[in-house]
Amino acid sequence: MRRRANRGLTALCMAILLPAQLLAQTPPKSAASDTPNDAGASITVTWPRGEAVGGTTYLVYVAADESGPFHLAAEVEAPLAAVLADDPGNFGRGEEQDATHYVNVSDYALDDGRQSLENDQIYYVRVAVRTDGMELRGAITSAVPEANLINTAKLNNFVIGTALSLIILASISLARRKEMFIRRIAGLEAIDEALGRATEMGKAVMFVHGLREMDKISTIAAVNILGQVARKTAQYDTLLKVTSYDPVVMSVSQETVKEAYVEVGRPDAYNEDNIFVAGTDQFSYAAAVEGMMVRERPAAHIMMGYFYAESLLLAETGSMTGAIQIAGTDAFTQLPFFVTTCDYTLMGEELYAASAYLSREPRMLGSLKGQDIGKAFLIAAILFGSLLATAGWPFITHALAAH
Amino acid sequence: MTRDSMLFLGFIGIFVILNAILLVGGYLDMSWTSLGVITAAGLTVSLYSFLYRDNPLFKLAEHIFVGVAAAYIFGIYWYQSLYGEVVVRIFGIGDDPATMTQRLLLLVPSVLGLLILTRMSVKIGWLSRISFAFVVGVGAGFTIPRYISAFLLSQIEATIRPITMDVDGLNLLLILIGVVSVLVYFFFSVEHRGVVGGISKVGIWFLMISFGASFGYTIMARLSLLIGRIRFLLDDWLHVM
Amino acid sequence: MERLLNIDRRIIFAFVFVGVAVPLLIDFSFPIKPTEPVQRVYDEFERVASEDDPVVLLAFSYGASTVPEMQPMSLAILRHAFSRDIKVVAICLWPEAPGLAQAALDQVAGEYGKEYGTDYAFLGYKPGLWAPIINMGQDFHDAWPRDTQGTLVGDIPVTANIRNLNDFNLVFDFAAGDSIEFWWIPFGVEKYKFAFSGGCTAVMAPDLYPFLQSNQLRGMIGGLAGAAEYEKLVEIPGSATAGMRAQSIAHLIIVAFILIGNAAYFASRRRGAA
Amino acid sequence: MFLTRTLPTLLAFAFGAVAVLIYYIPHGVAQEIERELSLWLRILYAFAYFLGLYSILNLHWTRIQRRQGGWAYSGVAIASFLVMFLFVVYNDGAGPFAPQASAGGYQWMFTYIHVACSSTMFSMLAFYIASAAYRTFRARSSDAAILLVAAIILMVGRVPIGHAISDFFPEAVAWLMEVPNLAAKRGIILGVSLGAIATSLRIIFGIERSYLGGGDE
Repeated sequence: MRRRANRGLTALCMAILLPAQLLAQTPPKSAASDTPNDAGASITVTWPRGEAVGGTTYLVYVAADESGPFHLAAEVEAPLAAVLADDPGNFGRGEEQDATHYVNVSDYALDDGRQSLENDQIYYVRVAVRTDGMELRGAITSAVPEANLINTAKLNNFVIGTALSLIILASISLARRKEMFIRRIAGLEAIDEALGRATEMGKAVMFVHGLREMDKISTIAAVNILGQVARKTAQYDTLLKVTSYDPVVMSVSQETVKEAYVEVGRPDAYNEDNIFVAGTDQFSYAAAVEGMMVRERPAAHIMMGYFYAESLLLAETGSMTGAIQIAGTDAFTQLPFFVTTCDYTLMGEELYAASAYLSREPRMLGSLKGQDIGKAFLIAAILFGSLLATAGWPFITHALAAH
Repeated sequence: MTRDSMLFLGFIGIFVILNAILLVGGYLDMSWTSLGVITAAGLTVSLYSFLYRDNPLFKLAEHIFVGVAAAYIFGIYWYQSLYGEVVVRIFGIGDDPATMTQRLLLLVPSVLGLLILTRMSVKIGWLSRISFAFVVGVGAGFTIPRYISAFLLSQIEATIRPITMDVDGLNLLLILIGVVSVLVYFFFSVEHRGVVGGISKVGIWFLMISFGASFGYTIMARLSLLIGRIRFLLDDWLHVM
Repeated sequence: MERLLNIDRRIIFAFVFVGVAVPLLIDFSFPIKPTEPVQRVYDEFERVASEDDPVVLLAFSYGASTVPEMQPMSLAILRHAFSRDIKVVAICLWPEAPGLAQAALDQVAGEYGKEYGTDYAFLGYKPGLWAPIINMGQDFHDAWPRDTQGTLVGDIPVTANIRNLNDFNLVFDFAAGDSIEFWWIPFGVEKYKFAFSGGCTAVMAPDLYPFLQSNQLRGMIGGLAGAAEYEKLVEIPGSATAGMRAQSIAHLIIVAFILIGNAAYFASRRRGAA
Repeated sequence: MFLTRTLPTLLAFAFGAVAVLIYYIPHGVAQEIERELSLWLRILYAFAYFLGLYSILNLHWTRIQRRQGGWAYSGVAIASFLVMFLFVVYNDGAGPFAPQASAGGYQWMFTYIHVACSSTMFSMLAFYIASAAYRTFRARSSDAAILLVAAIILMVGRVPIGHAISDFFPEAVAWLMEVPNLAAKRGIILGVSLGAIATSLRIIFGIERSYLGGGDE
């Protein structure tokens, strides 16, 4: 919308400043170059913007030899012809970009089909303008298509990625040397309390994984919390059952629980069969876990990870059994149900913070700190960006554009 | 006999009688389709019996479903991926046009895939770590730049627009306040007291409205599913609609 | 009052059942007004219809569990596409989807006399969550070498000239999980910049509004209500439209439950305070 | 130790770093690598499915062997698996080494058992949601009150009856969704993606190794 308005404005200025009629009737002064930021086999042809009148057409001809023959590669009606400013990622923004038409040429017409351009070969280009059937051809220019090694349109992405990496890695290495502050997360004590109650009652604790795979942050946080839970159940000699949906998550959980039991000197109490995949389909998983909740009546359900629609089934059935329920998920669509059916709920990133808080692991703490710094930058960018954009200087908006 | 087992028998009796009426009345016939409808109706009602309480019928239906689902998905993976793509390509079955290079390259994920299966063994299970290193490493690598672009850059770009003195501008300002205050709520480096506490409180309000929206929408979704099942029972099975 | 709060949940269940079943049996209707996100999907398909030799990619990313919500949407979209002579390439990103997609395609292709191969193609399922999306963005034939019948995609007229995702006039995902938000947008739209719209379960709909505003998602149909609105736009009332009767009444019942429950709660709290 | 821990970590770093870098390189070779990696990834996922299948069959088989409570149901699960498996392999007469048939017993079982059970399980949530709404959805605090009001407006305004009652409802829904809901969801996405980026970094740099099983050695 804005872009169109801009272009309209520029066209208006041009109409006043330039003798547009003249432009339309003289052959366009074209230039050609390799198309930036691409895999090659394409050249970009530019020429000054003319008056956007109907009936005027630009024609781009390409030849492999300076003496021809020239083949038609592109044909655009003047009002529809793109200007460089339409692609700010590759060509930038500005008055000059607004006043220059361009077309990317990757092939040209032959009698029988189309011929693609090839890398590292010189091509000759001439742009013609056709008005009322009369065609005026401009001078010949040339360009060599190349495969590019770096995408400059992604520069802002690269800079932010590098900066974030450095901040997070630096925070982690800092966290290894000194204690880092994290605000208290209400509800974490509930896990200890629940394990304590299960021990008193001599009943099991059930740890329910979400549905996501092992490389997901929520699953990793869940496994970290599981490690803590397992250390406690090993010490208290309480039965721990772990249900998972993903086989990889199951294997990782088995090793995590085993290590926890070995760590507190109770390898004998570890039983691999208590950690299993309960279902390979979302609802067969939910049904199996529900069935176990109703049949085995654990004293506590700890549901951690990423959940989908099964959350309500699990939480509602779970609350019917009277068990203490603690949930943690970054699945925000499911949070309303956990919030209304569980004794404690860790919302979104609180799940990660809790896993860091519990484990006091420098990598988790440092990472959280790094993300906090990232968030501070985002907040600053949003506030200053809006302020400047409102004042008419949208350069932060432009610098943060995704191309 | 307990009350529950009487209910159970009564339920089965009614189900049999209903189907008999439907068959005699000509609403259902002895085709595979009609048999399917009766099976599906039986399973549907059996699963709904869980609403009364957990019972053998529910467990039966549940376990039938578990088995069928596992084998169904096996079929999909086998025909559409492992056989249909991997085996056919590597062994050049039929009209497969894959070049020798393509076949050799395909051996790499196939071997890595077989290594994943070593996780079933205690002895050589560690071999699967090589495959998981690949899956997790490539996944992480693909994620970083794409999340920066699709989520950080694009979403912030859409937030920082000129704020005008009209309704749209006011809405944009509210979005701005909401985004910032929610970010502050999920800021873990400072205790939520004073100004920060106030801002994070605003963040909670925004979160609660969005949770309310999600709650309402989810209720809508579940009711839609129930409508679908009840339509099946009333229309396809009982033919009363 | 206390008793009202502690009623057996099975009484609530019975209310819900009756509230859904009775409106289905009685014939009446409410006017349906399309909302903006649904209108935007319609406009997208109309745009596609006006282009040369239009072909869309429909990705079925839902399973058996959301059939009552998603199947009416699939049918409405397919009817719109086929009625406007838009060619359709269908894929599945969810392992349970092939049977459902096949049924929808068979039904609507039959209604409009569309021919397999020239008007539409069905390529089945590939595992890997978002990995097939990157694969398709780079090389479509590499990601889906054959259709479900074993025919090479290069030999099927509708897919023969598709090189990558950019060759589709529109990509549309039917999502029951987070395939729109966490698969298509970061791993597809972000890099390849194709036109993208989606339909999703009502559960996912609120999450997608930020992407509608940033135009990373050009239109959205949310749940059965969205499907009913789409049926209204294409003027072919289907099961979604019929379901809106029951949906409306059931919503009122649940709202009433919440109000009664809260009234009882506040009354007992006031008594407790006094 | 090298084979079980160091090698996988090095591989994760190498593959992760390559996957990041090729994003910024438009050169054809880089794009080919990206295509090949995505192809490998989706094929690996197909193999990984068998771990899940093995686990679920093993779970039920173990229950039967040990005569655990409800082991007969596990027998039902295995039996129904085997029946469906036979139909899968039979493939409507074509056998397992052919394209998948789109009809036959396999499709029948899918339509009348799988779809019926799966969507029924899902629809039971409508009942649980109703009871949760009645029994636990209370305006206990100002926060919960906000949630409650938003949910009620949503439920009335998003269905046709809302239009019939008053135009206020659909308009309020549109505003709620497009302004406060959008803002909160956007704040959430920003936080979530920062977290995902941080996790990915930790994996690539070998700081996060939980995917290998076990914590830090």
